[in-house]
Amino acid sequence: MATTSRIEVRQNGPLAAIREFLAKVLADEEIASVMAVSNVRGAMMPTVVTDPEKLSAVDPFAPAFHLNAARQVARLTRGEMEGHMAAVLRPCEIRAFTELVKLNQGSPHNIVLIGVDCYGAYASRDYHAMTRANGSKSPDERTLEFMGKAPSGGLEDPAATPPVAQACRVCEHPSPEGADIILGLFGADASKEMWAIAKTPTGEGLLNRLGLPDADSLEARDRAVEEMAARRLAALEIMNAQTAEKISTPEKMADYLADCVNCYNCRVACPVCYCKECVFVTDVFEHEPWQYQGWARKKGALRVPVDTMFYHLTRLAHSSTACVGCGQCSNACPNDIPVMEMFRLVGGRTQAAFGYEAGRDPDEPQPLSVFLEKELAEVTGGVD
Amino acid sequence: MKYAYYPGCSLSETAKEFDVSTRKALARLGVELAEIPDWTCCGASAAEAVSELLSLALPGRNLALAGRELPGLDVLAPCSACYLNLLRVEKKTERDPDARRRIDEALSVQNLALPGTMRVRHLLDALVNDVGLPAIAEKVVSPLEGLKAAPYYGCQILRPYAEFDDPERPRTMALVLEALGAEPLDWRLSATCCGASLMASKKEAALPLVGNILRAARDAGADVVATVCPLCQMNLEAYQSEADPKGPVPLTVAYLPQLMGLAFGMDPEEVMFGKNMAVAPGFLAGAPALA
Amino acid sequence: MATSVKNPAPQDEASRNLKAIREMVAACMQCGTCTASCPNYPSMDLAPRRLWRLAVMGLTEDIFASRTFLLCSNCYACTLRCPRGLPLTEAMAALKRMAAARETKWGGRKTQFYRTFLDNVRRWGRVQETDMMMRYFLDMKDPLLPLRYTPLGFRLLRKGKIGPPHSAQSGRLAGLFEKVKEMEARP
Amino acid sequence: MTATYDALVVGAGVAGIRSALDLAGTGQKVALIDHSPHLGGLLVQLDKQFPTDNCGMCKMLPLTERESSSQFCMRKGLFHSNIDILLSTRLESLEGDPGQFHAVLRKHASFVDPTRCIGCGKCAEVCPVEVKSEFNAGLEARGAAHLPVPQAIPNHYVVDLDNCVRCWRCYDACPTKAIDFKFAERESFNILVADPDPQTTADLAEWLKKQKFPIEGPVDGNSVLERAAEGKDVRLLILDMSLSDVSPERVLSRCLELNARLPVILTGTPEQAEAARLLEQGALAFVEKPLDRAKFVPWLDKLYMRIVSDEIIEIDAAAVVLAGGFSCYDPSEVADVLGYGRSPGVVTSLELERLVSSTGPKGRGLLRPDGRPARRIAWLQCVGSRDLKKKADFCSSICCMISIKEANMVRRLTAEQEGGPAETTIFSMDLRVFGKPFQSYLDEAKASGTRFIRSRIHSIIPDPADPGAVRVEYLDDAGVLQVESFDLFVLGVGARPPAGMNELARAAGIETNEWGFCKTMPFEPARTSRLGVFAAGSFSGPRDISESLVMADAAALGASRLVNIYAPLRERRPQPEPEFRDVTRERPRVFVAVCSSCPMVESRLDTDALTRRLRAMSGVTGVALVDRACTSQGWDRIIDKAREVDPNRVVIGACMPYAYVPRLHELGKALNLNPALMDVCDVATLTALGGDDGEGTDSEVFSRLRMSVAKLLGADPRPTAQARPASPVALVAGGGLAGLTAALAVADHGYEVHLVEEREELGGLAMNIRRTLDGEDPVKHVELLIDQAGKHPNIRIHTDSRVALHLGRAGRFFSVVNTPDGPVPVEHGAAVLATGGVESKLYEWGFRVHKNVMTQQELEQRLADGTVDTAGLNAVAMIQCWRSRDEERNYCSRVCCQQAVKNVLELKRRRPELPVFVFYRDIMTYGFMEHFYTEARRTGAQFIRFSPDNPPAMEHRDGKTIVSAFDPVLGRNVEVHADLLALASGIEPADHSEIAEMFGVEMDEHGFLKEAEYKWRPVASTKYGVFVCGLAKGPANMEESIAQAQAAAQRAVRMLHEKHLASGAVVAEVRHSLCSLCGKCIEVCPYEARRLSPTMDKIQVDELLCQGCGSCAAVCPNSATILRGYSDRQVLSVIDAALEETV
Repeated sequence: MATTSRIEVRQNGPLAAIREFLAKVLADEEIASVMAVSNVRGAMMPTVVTDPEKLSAVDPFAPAFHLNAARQVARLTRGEMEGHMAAVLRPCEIRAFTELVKLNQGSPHNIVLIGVDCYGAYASRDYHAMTRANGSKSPDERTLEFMGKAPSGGLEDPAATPPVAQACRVCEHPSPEGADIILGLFGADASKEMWAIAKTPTGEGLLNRLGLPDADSLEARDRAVEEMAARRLAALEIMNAQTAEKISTPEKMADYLADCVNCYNCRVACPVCYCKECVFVTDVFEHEPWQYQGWARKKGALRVPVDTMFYHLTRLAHSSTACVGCGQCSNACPNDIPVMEMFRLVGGRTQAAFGYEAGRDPDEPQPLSVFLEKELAEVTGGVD
Repeated sequence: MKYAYYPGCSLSETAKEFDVSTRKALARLGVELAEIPDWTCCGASAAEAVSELLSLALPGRNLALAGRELPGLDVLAPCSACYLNLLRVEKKTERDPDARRRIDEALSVQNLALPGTMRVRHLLDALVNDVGLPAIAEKVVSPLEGLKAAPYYGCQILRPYAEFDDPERPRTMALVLEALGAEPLDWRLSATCCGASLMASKKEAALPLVGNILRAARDAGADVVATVCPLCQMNLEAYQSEADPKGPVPLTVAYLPQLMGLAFGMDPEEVMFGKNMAVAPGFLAGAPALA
Repeated sequence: MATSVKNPAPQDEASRNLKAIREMVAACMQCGTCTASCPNYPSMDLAPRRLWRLAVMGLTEDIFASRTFLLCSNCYACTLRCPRGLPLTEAMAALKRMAAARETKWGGRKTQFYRTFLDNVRRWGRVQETDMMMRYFLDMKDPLLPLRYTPLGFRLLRKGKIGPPHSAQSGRLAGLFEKVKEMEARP
Repeated sequence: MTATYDALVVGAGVAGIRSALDLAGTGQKVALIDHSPHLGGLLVQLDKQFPTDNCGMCKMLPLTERESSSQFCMRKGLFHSNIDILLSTRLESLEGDPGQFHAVLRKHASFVDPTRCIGCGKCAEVCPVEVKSEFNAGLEARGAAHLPVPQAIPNHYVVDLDNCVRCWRCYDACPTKAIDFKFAERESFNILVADPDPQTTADLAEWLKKQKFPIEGPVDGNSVLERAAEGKDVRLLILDMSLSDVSPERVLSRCLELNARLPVILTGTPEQAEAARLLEQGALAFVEKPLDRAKFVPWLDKLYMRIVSDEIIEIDAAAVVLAGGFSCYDPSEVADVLGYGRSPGVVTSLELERLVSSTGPKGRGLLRPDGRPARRIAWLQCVGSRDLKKKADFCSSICCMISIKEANMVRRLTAEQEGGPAETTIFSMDLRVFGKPFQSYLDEAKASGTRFIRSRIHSIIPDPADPGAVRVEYLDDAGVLQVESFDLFVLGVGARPPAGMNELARAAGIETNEWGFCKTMPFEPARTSRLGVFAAGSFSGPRDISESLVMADAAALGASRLVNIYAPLRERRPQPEPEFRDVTRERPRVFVAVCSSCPMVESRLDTDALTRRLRAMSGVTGVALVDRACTSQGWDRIIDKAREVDPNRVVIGACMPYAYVPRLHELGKALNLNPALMDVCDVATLTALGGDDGEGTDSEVFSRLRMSVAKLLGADPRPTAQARPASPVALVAGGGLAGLTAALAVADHGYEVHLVEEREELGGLAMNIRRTLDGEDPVKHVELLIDQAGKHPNIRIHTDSRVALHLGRAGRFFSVVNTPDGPVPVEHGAAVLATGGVESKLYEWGFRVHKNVMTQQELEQRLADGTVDTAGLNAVAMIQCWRSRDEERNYCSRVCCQQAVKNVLELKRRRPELPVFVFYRDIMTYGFMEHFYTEARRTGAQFIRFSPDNPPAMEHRDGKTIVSAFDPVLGRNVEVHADLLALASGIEPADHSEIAEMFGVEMDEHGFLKEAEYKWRPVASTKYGVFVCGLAKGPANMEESIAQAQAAAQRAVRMLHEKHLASGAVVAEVRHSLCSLCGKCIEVCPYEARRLSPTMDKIQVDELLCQGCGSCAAVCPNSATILRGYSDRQVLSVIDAALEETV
């Protein structure tokens, strides 16, 4: 796309610049609201902002990622809308939203996706510990501190205190490729400038109307993105190898999931788990007392809650083709089960089997909704 | 068993050995041959190329003679071309009364007319269907054991009228050879054309055909190619060095009744092997029956 | 061969004479079985399939300019295999006859062999092969031709397979030949 | 006893099955017989069909009765309560008149009791016989005891007595004593010998001692007569021709008078020629004397087995449908040079189908005879077709497409091989791709790499250089002789009348046509020469599946029309719709009945323990062991026991679930319980398969029964909703030949029909045709139809009218017809669209500019009305495929070649010497029309082939048209100066956009109305309840249009017949409260039964379209979509039950 603009950062720093930029966006006649993470009562949560004044609390660069907002965006766009909403999202949120659009859960028509170059975020637990330990710093200060440390990649070292979340350390998609406009940080000196890069005609139209100065070369950013992706892919490979070993047999997998209490938080946190009501809370799994007795009789000792493994396998079956690797499942687990690791491994392999990549392309049909005669030749032996 | 015998021109000149061996072999089988008196040329393949009526009237004359002089007998012709020419008269007049009328009109200059019914037979037909294989086997005194014989039928006894054998994959001669104790070969060119009279008129067209046949017979391991047609015999025996210059030694080519004679214990000279133009050295001495 | 055929099947005399042959092969569907079955196809200048096409279209001159039909050795393979059941070998013979008639009228030696042969039959009643070949060589007026058959001649002679003519049936067929000629001359 | 049916269908191939289903679907009782021991005819051997390259037979499932059969694959079998299937059965005679036929059937014994056979295969293992397997096209051997096809359900072994060597090993090997050669009954099989020579009797007594046949004799003629008169028990009479006191003829006739079925064997010397006459009079056989013990004894013993085991079945039927199919030409039956039978690398197309099939001969596959992979495969078309020498002056119509399909299959199968897919080459003359989707199929095959060579290979010989391969020579288009080698050479064998055609024709009293196929009547393509007897499928000529099914529907329509006329003569009791008690609020009470007579149950099962364990199951309130559940007494015992327990769920453990399922209805009535709450569980197979010692059988059987119990415990007890009957009215749009035919056919069934025609006159395009190729007068026929329609009490004709509104769904449509007299509302259950096509008129090549240029149809008319005078013509040119089969209209118009041939013949009839030139691409005179093409060629008309990239050029000069084109055979250009040029302009669809939108049906890429499925549902549109036929659906000649119209009428009648538009019990439903509307289920539904509601807030399921396949339920992540009768809970607990016994 042709349009790349420069967002000048003056002495008030990058947050002020981005708020100013979003104010311009909100002022655009087509845009009715801006959705972005804001400081709401001390917590960093997505907000839909219509009052320019309220943009002062917006902080899309905050290293906190309490929920993947794709579900909220989907809900907000499903059905009639007045005007357009500009949503500032992380790459994995955009990719999850793309999946939800394919599943008819949201609509891409009345939304402008503004993706931020994403250095990652802390796991919620770490973020809270940090805020508790460091209460004196303002949220803005914390963000700026993070923006200072992140570009070196040092926060991706597990030894960092704290490092960014495991999911972010293995995220090979730091650049929000599916956005209409990318808020470019990578390779930029955030104290001087950022970039607004239009990726779609919609983005280009909006950006042109904002009247920002043109940017120079984006070479530095391209280089930075490439380096990050390579680094993270390497980390991903190591993680996958380790996970594969951990869940290589049903027995080992049961060990892996031993701490699961069937709270289903991972499912609630998952942006692409889109069912209105999960089958695991429907009558299907309302077992009769005699059934429990029977199972207990058979095994001698029956772990309750039951169906734990079944639950995770089912979720892998249902969602691994759409998994974008945002890591919210692990983030939500009260017992620190590495759910994300399992999904990235299985999801990666299932998606590869169908030549599919979740969130890559809104026009790419989901694997199970199409039937190709020659797919899965390694399973069918190429004979149908 | 008695036939009106039509030897044809070749058998009375260049293919005397065919005539002699046929007569002797059939005599041994108790078959009587009464030569049609005063027979004349059937027109060969030339008459048809000049005059249709002549191509019917020439063989017609011989059938008329047979009908008058040897009434009731089937006409036996060993030569393929003669057989076809005579048979064509039989077939054409069967379904075309006008053809009969025209032939009769032409023959009327010699006070001849076609007989009411005609039955033209080929030597092989008579051997297999009248004499029968058991009767042939019965007369064998020196079985041609171990002799690999490639039956060569040529064309005109098989086509266009498939009277007694499969026109593409004939087998009657193989059966006779088998009855003689020889080992008939199943080879692919047993019913393909040898070039026939093209050898005289367009030699360069006929030579490759002969070459193919000789090579195929050799490849199949033949000790002898058995024929039932003077033209086939001549083409296959007389042009070996020209058609297949690479062929190592002459490949023996012999008339079927000559081989019958040998199996019936006759001396090779009795069936005129001396007239054959391609006899591999040692052929007559090789197989026990031929010793 | 000309590049284009104008008005195939013209109504001239020559092509009218082809009528019988055209009728013989009219049902041809040009499948090519005849050509592929023909042992002499490699020596032919026109594929039989194309020859029949020319006949159907009445292109007489093209047909008689070729020697394809003279190379027919009467093996009947095409007749046997033609899926339409057409009498192709007979049609070849008919072309030979037409050619012979044309040559009798306008000269030419393509069909000389057949004519010499029949002349021999007419003269002797039974074919006298030595006499026939000698005359053929003479008729062909080709000094080199006999040489091609000389070795064979010696071998035949040596084997006692050829000799002077027998005269027993000599002239026996002259009347028949005359009668046939007379009958064929009728309109 | 004589059973009474509405219709008898002879031949249970795909067409017979279709006809039977058609008739059964409109409530008629059908006897479906086939001479072979399996259903499905030729199709059991073919895995894939063109042009979809898959099987697709399941697309016919909507025609079956799903509630009672849980049927899922049509290749496996057929289950319908209105259809009685008799296999190994032949029609022996057919007496009587339409409405009251009396048929005698002979059912050949299989010697295997299907109720006992457990399919273990031990009999086949021990059978020493090796004969060619019919199923694998002779590529594999089978025993006399064998399984006819591997995939049938139920599937029993049979003994083929003709090939049996009487070693009895199978008898000994059968673990369930299912094989019965009637050894014991021999002792009561009295053989009477009437032979003056006492030695005969003595010999027979000696020879047959071992068999213990009671032999009596010698007796003289008078005593035979006495005994016959006394009714003494004689089972077989051996009658010698030398009998002197009474003539053998008299003995025979008298004996047969008294007992028509008495088997009489004649003996005598060969010279006793009168035997032949006696055979005609009813003697069974003639045996030459002296009797040869080695031959006579086995022969007599087999004869005995036939006599006591074969059944003669007599039935009454109102109508008969013959669906005898066709057989494949056997290239070995005549002398041939194609190497078939000599070179193992030469195979028939049927054999190739088997070679590439997963159930093909073991160890073969797509290999050369020497075991190397076949990489070069060629097909030769027209083997046994279009060959006067083989008495086949017809085109088999299907082989071109079959070969293309096989090439596709081969390429797909070998795609992964090193070097990519195998090379595929098809040798043909004309490529007859005349079906609507066929041209694009051919184009695709060309694009995918299959080579097409125009040549008819005459001989195939072993490759001298490579013994595993074969070599061919052919002329290429340039006239150059090519030599090529192939690893496999496939002979595209043509169609021939079915084996036994003469006997069938004689038995059915029908005439055959010149080529031995069934003769049919002009404009009545499904009618045979005998009134009341109809021809379905390929019985009257080779056809592909699509057209065979059309013919099957048309034949069924003919039969049902007849049944309908005679219905008042027959007692027809409508079955009252049963209503069952509502057990929704009851706690589940399961009753389990286990048959204790299944062959192995007693020896291998601890029945007490089983009963105990079952009783211990939660929800099980009663368990009973029942003796011989398959008999009616056994069944009564089940009912009695069940009454005691008063269950609301019933499990029956027995053999053969498919046999019991229909009987559950009975039980349902007796217990006032919905059969959906019952299940039959196969325990017989399990007991048999449990290894030789029966190890593990107990737990296997228990586990299986437990699964059934679990399934029923989770079953949804809610009664299925009752639906309203269909409106008994049909709307037919289009008043041409197809519309009129369809309207009359529906109206004859007693339903009201509204026939809507846009124009002021009925008749359509057919009124422009003067004569058909067969010489019939179409106008007269159409005028007759118009007259009949006008007088028909059930038909309302609206001319100058249009359908203005169309709403609703199958069974309940509402339309408004705008007539000159104002709008007419019509409530109707079905619609038939016969809105026709047009002869395309494209204004190029001088059409409408030069008056000597016209369409073929105009030429026909102008020849008829004299405005073209042949006397003034010097030459006529015709150009075929004018705008057909090109990018723009990529289909063959199929009628134009027929039309051209017709015009050629007419021109030549009038002026034999008139030069006529036809420029063509492929002459599409498929089927018996080939004969007319041969005729046209014979008249001397010249056919000049052109290729689409070098079409004929044209020039107009001095009132003449000069057409020039390259003649590939001549190798040069041909220039024709024609006085008249006829263009084969082809068939184009009428403008259907309005009607398509109105009726909600789709159009295909050419603008014709689209079939729901080209192959299997050829007259169904994409909307349920709306049918298409005639030119509206695609190019067709008149006979084809008529057949399609009748087929469409048949489908409509079936729809109108629905008393309740209920769907099967197993249909999907959506639990809207759980549904996230992701739409995955819509995408995966193969029957297009799902859609998003117009308000966009619900996924809707059309219960009539839904076939219960479960794809939606599988794709739905949270079971918002469920399959009625297969809830998750149910399935999970069934799995649970299955795993219970495992560790």
